[in-house]
Amino acid sequence: MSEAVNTVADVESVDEFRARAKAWLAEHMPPIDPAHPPAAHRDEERCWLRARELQKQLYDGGFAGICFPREYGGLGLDYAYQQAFNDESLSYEMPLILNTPTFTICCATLLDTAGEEQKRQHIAAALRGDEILVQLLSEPSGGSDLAGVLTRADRDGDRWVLNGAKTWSTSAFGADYGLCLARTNWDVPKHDGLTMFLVPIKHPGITLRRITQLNGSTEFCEEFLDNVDVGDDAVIGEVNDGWSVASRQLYHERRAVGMGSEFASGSGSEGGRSTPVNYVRLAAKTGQSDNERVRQIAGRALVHRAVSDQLGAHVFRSVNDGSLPPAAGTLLRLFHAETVTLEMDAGLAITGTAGVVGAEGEGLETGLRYLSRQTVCIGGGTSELARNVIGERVLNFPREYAADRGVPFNQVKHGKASR
Amino acid sequence: MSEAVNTVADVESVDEFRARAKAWLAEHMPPIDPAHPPAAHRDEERCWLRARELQKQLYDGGFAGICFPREYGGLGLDYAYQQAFNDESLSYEMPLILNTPTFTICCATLLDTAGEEQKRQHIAAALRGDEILVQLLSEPSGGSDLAGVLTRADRDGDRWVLNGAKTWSTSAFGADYGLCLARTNWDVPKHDGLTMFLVPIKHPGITLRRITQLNGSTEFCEEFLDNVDVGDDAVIGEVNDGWSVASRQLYHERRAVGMGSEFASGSGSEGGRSTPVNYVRLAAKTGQSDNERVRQIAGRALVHRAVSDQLGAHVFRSVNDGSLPPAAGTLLRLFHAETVTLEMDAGLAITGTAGVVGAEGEGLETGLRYLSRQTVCIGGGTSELARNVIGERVLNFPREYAADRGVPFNQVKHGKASR
Amino acid sequence: LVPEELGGGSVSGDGFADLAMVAEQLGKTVAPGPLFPVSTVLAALVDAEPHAHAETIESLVAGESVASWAVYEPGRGWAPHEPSVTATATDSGYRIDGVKDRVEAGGQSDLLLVVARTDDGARQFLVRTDAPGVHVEPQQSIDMVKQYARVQFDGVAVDRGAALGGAADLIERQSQIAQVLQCAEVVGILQTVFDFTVAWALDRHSFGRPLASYQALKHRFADMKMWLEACRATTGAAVTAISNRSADASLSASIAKSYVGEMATEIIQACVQMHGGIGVTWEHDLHVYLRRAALYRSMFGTPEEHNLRVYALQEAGQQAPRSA
Amino acid sequence: LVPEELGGGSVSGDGFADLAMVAEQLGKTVAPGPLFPVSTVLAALVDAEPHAHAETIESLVAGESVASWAVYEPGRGWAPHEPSVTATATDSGYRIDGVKDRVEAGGQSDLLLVVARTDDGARQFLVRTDAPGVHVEPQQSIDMVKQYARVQFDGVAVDRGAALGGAADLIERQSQIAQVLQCAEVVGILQTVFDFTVAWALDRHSFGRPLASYQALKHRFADMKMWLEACRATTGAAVTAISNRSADASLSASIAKSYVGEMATEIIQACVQMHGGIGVTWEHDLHVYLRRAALYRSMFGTPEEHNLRVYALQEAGQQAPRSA
Repeated sequence: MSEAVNTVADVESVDEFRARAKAWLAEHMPPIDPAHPPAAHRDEERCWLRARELQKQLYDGGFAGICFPREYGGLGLDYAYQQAFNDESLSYEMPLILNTPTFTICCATLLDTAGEEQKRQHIAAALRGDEILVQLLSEPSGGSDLAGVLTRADRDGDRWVLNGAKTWSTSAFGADYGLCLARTNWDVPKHDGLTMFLVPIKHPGITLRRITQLNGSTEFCEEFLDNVDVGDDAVIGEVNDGWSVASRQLYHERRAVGMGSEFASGSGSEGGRSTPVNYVRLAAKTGQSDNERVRQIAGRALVHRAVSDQLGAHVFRSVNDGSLPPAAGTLLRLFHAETVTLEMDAGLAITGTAGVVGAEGEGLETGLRYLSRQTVCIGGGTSELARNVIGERVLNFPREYAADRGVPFNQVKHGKASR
Repeated sequence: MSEAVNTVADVESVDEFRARAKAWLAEHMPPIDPAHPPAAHRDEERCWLRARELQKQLYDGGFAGICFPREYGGLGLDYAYQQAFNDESLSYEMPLILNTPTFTICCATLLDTAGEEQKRQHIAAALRGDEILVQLLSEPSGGSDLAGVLTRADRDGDRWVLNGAKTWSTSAFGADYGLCLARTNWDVPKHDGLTMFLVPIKHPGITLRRITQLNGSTEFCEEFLDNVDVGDDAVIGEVNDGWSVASRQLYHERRAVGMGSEFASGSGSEGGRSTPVNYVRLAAKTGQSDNERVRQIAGRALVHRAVSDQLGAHVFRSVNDGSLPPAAGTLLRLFHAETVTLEMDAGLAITGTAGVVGAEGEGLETGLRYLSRQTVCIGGGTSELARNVIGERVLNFPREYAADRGVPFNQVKHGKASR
Repeated sequence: LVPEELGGGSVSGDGFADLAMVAEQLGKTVAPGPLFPVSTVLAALVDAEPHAHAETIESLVAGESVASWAVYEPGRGWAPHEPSVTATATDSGYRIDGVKDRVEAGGQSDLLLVVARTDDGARQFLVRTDAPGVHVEPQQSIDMVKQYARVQFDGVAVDRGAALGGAADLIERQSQIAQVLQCAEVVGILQTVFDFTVAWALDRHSFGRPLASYQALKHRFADMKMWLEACRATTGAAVTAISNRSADASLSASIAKSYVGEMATEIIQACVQMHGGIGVTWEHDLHVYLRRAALYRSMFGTPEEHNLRVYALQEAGQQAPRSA
Repeated sequence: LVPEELGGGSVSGDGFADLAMVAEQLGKTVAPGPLFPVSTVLAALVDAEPHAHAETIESLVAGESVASWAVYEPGRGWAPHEPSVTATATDSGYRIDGVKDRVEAGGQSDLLLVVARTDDGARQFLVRTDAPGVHVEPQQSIDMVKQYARVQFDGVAVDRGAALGGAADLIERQSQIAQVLQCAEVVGILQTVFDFTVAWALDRHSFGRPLASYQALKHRFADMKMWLEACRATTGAAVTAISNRSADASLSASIAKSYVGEMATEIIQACVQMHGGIGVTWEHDLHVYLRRAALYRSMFGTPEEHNLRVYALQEAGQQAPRSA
């Protein structure tokens, strides 16, 4: 990026860029009310098609990939330009659901680890709105142990043949390619025998199944890989060095959550399911507007909700000025989970019987939400994993004892269910 | 005990025994109001002198050591006799503070592990009210790791010379002998080089210092052992097999807490500091009798308090009928700590500013109590240790990884502070 | 609950304890069926005028007809003694007007025992659901098995025999029974969920170690075990108090309902957490148990409502002149 | 807070932010001294009539005299706008009657700024503690350094110039300052206690492993780190809002006071737990920090009182016509 500043920023200042972006946005992008953004449900195919259209629009206008290098289809500008664009684009419809994982995780990782030809092909395609990328990391047997991959890739002539199962891949049904971690050597410790492949999701060997969550979302998928064959051009990084690539993905993921990423374009809300509870309305609906007990519970929830936002800004600043390490993004992940838990409990306590019997809109929605309370404590790494990360990478406490460290993977113990 | 039943119970039935005890108690022991028992503060010397007097009275009346064997000064009767005596003695002043640790832990352990002569001497003396026994287990460097003892006992001719420090010994200032665990071999793993000694507390080499707790109690002591010499007759069990003896102490301690012990005589309250918070009075004093928020917080505390008692009865029954293992006594330890924590928090929240500025009796006592909240979560093994015990000995989960297992003690790592 | 001459009987000689044990068994499978509503009505009929209602009792015991307790009212919390539905005396009996809701199995019931306000205070009335003026409408709930209904009474005429005697005591006892049968079922649910989650944690490996070997998880399980045994303890104490019709049965029932209500959903959510992603999907049964426990948390008094009752009882006890 | 011409000044150009930084430094040593009471009074004098009170301001800034805010009243919670102490207009000024308590450094103060009820609502009055009719009595507190007093006013006469202008806004701003300076000091306390507890956990070994290697403890520390950063975040946000006199300064101050009040004692108690037995004795300094944090939890509004304020502000915001 510092290179980019020297070659391009001389030409146009941030303010000039901002003015040009503002004019272009007004002319080309659909305006919205930022307080009530249109819902972009990640589990609906039409939302992904819409995002592709909007991205193509940005690309054609010359505002796609502001911080991606020019040789891969971007503008090669500094973060300040992206931030200016984010400010200006707040009141326009943007392809926000492409930010994560396509741009901030997948493309960012390709930039760090892929070959020249792979970058030219895939990053450019993503910036044009032609390709959506996802991660195929987790496995049904795996839980928090991402490197404990059982999906195998075997050499067959000059091809690789992948077999296994992946799960919890967000929006895979709408995607074109997936970064898929597979085991290529079983005789070495678990991190040393992995290779990262970029596999076409539409490959006939891939069967895709949506997972229905209690909150009704079908955003996540499970994929069964049955003799999926790819060539050497699908290998990202080196064979048996796939964990380095996966580590970059995790790094970019934490960074995207914790402090924002220069590869994200637009910073509004995706809208939809995550509307916070309106306690004042809930208290009124259940006839408890004047109940001090209820008001105190709700007030406490509002306080924690506000602190969650304040912590976000604080961590962002602190990571940027170096007073907290990048892993501090995990503090936000954990605080968010704790706050949502507190809010769901508050909602249930306030609503009482109306939360369990009655009609949606009269309180029952609170009880239904409560049923998927743990979603925020599980998704994107469990709260337990988050506490490990904070303990080990923010506080530098000793790492957890791993029984599989240095042990050839084919000698590592698994549960009955995973065999 | 089953032996005892065969030799003695034939002579006198439980009912006959109960009737005789009732008559004797009425004639010889001071009556009390069981709802307001006289406080027996464990940190006051006069209370220990009083306990010795009362114990002597029991012994002279033929009611001491009901379940201890006759050859060591007891009556050799079954637990049913002790329970009958407990019922009858509820409205009389009893030497309750002798129960733990003297009878239920120390004498019970001597019974299991000591030599014939040692039992004849010390159990008998304790039953006569002539000896009070305590445990010298914990060390300033030790925390939860009781076997990590640094106190050393070195052979000098036919004597043993002890040097080191012990701490958190309850009521050592009032005692005559202490069961003191010391290291006699440093070249073997930590459990294998320990020996248990019964040392006279009044030995000139022992310097005793009271520890002042935040709640004002000075019940606990720290002891510095400086060339304390004892003979072979002070060794309980075998040399280098002291951990077996300590394990029996821990077993008896857990049992005494969890399900009551046949070696305890009398079952009333020791009175004194542990009076529960009177929320109704507290709410009235702070002008909040009609505040629903305050009433709910207090009601919840009352519920948990009641469940704590109900859990006690349930665990007692379940350990007796075998549906829970003896280690389940630890459930009570943990529940008690959690309940007291909840009660202290409730008290603080209810009292508000009156809890931090003002006068004792008008709310300030609540704030002062809160300062020593963690006492219940630390004393007698921390809550963390209790969770380990429940996880490993009640649920049979895998044991915690111990870095010192099988390692010669002189190669085990310690913190700087303990070196 | 029901004496032998009326078709009932008991295995252990303690009818309510037997019923609680059945409820605990039901919890293991989150079974459907109107055990609770029928039991609550039976308890009232047997206590009030067993012989006047002998035929109804026999038919309910035999499972030939279904009855339910209509006690909750729209927009109001748990206040069984303060109905707003009215029963107005007429020449031949009473006219009942008003609305009840959250009536379990209301749509499946032949009979409802309705708590209504009369000039003499709250009383209970047996009303047939096919009587003119009774309108039953299903209500949604978070449980997928139990069904609830809103029932409207528009000038429903019942004869004098439909009114049960001993109002306040009866309502109190029915409340205790309804609350504590729920607790017993929840104990069955908790034991089941806890057991299969323990098995999962012992089997499932992460980083070459079983989940159960991680101290943070082991400690969570230790807490859960403690809470589970405490739920069992307080429920057992309440069952005994109700069986014995002890003076503190009402207090015991509130203590159990508050504690079990507070902890049960916590335990199940902790078990969901142990299962990871699969726990928040339709692909695992966990949510079925969670739904039932969350339903029961609130029905027949939330923990907060019972905490307020426990406080009020404590307050009343302290204000009473000290006996002895 | 105080402009340069009155003897004040600021390092960073943001007087309140500087003051908050000083407060945080004080927290590290749980220092004594009347910084807060004096600051709160100064804030009022400077905002009200700086030139009328120039002499008093200079003497306070120079440390030659001590002043404190008399705002709490016996038996009442945090209600700065609703005094029961009265100020009755007289020919020459006002007569003040009533009782204030929990006045910090009341026994050490030369001047008190007294919130009193007049016919025009609440106003504030500068009262000398040596004026006839002022009776100061020390009060006990759980803190071992800070001192508090109960102050009785029996017909205390003050002249017209003792009354400050701009009553409600002024009281509101003083409240914010008092609340958030406490938060800043608590952040300093928390950082200190957390740091030495981390050092202890890394050094102290149990079973041949440092305490810090036990997952259950490591997770507790992770929570503490998160809470600590959140306390820092919310305090920082409130300091900025107060410095800028933002429209949401009052809300921000309540949010910070509630959150810091709730979490600070939890963090310190968790640190006590990490230390084991020594943590609950007089032999370790932990209790000194815990006392201060527990004191501040309640002073100038408990978390519960501020939660109620935050709710009320939210409610008012929703009822206001939506300004789009």
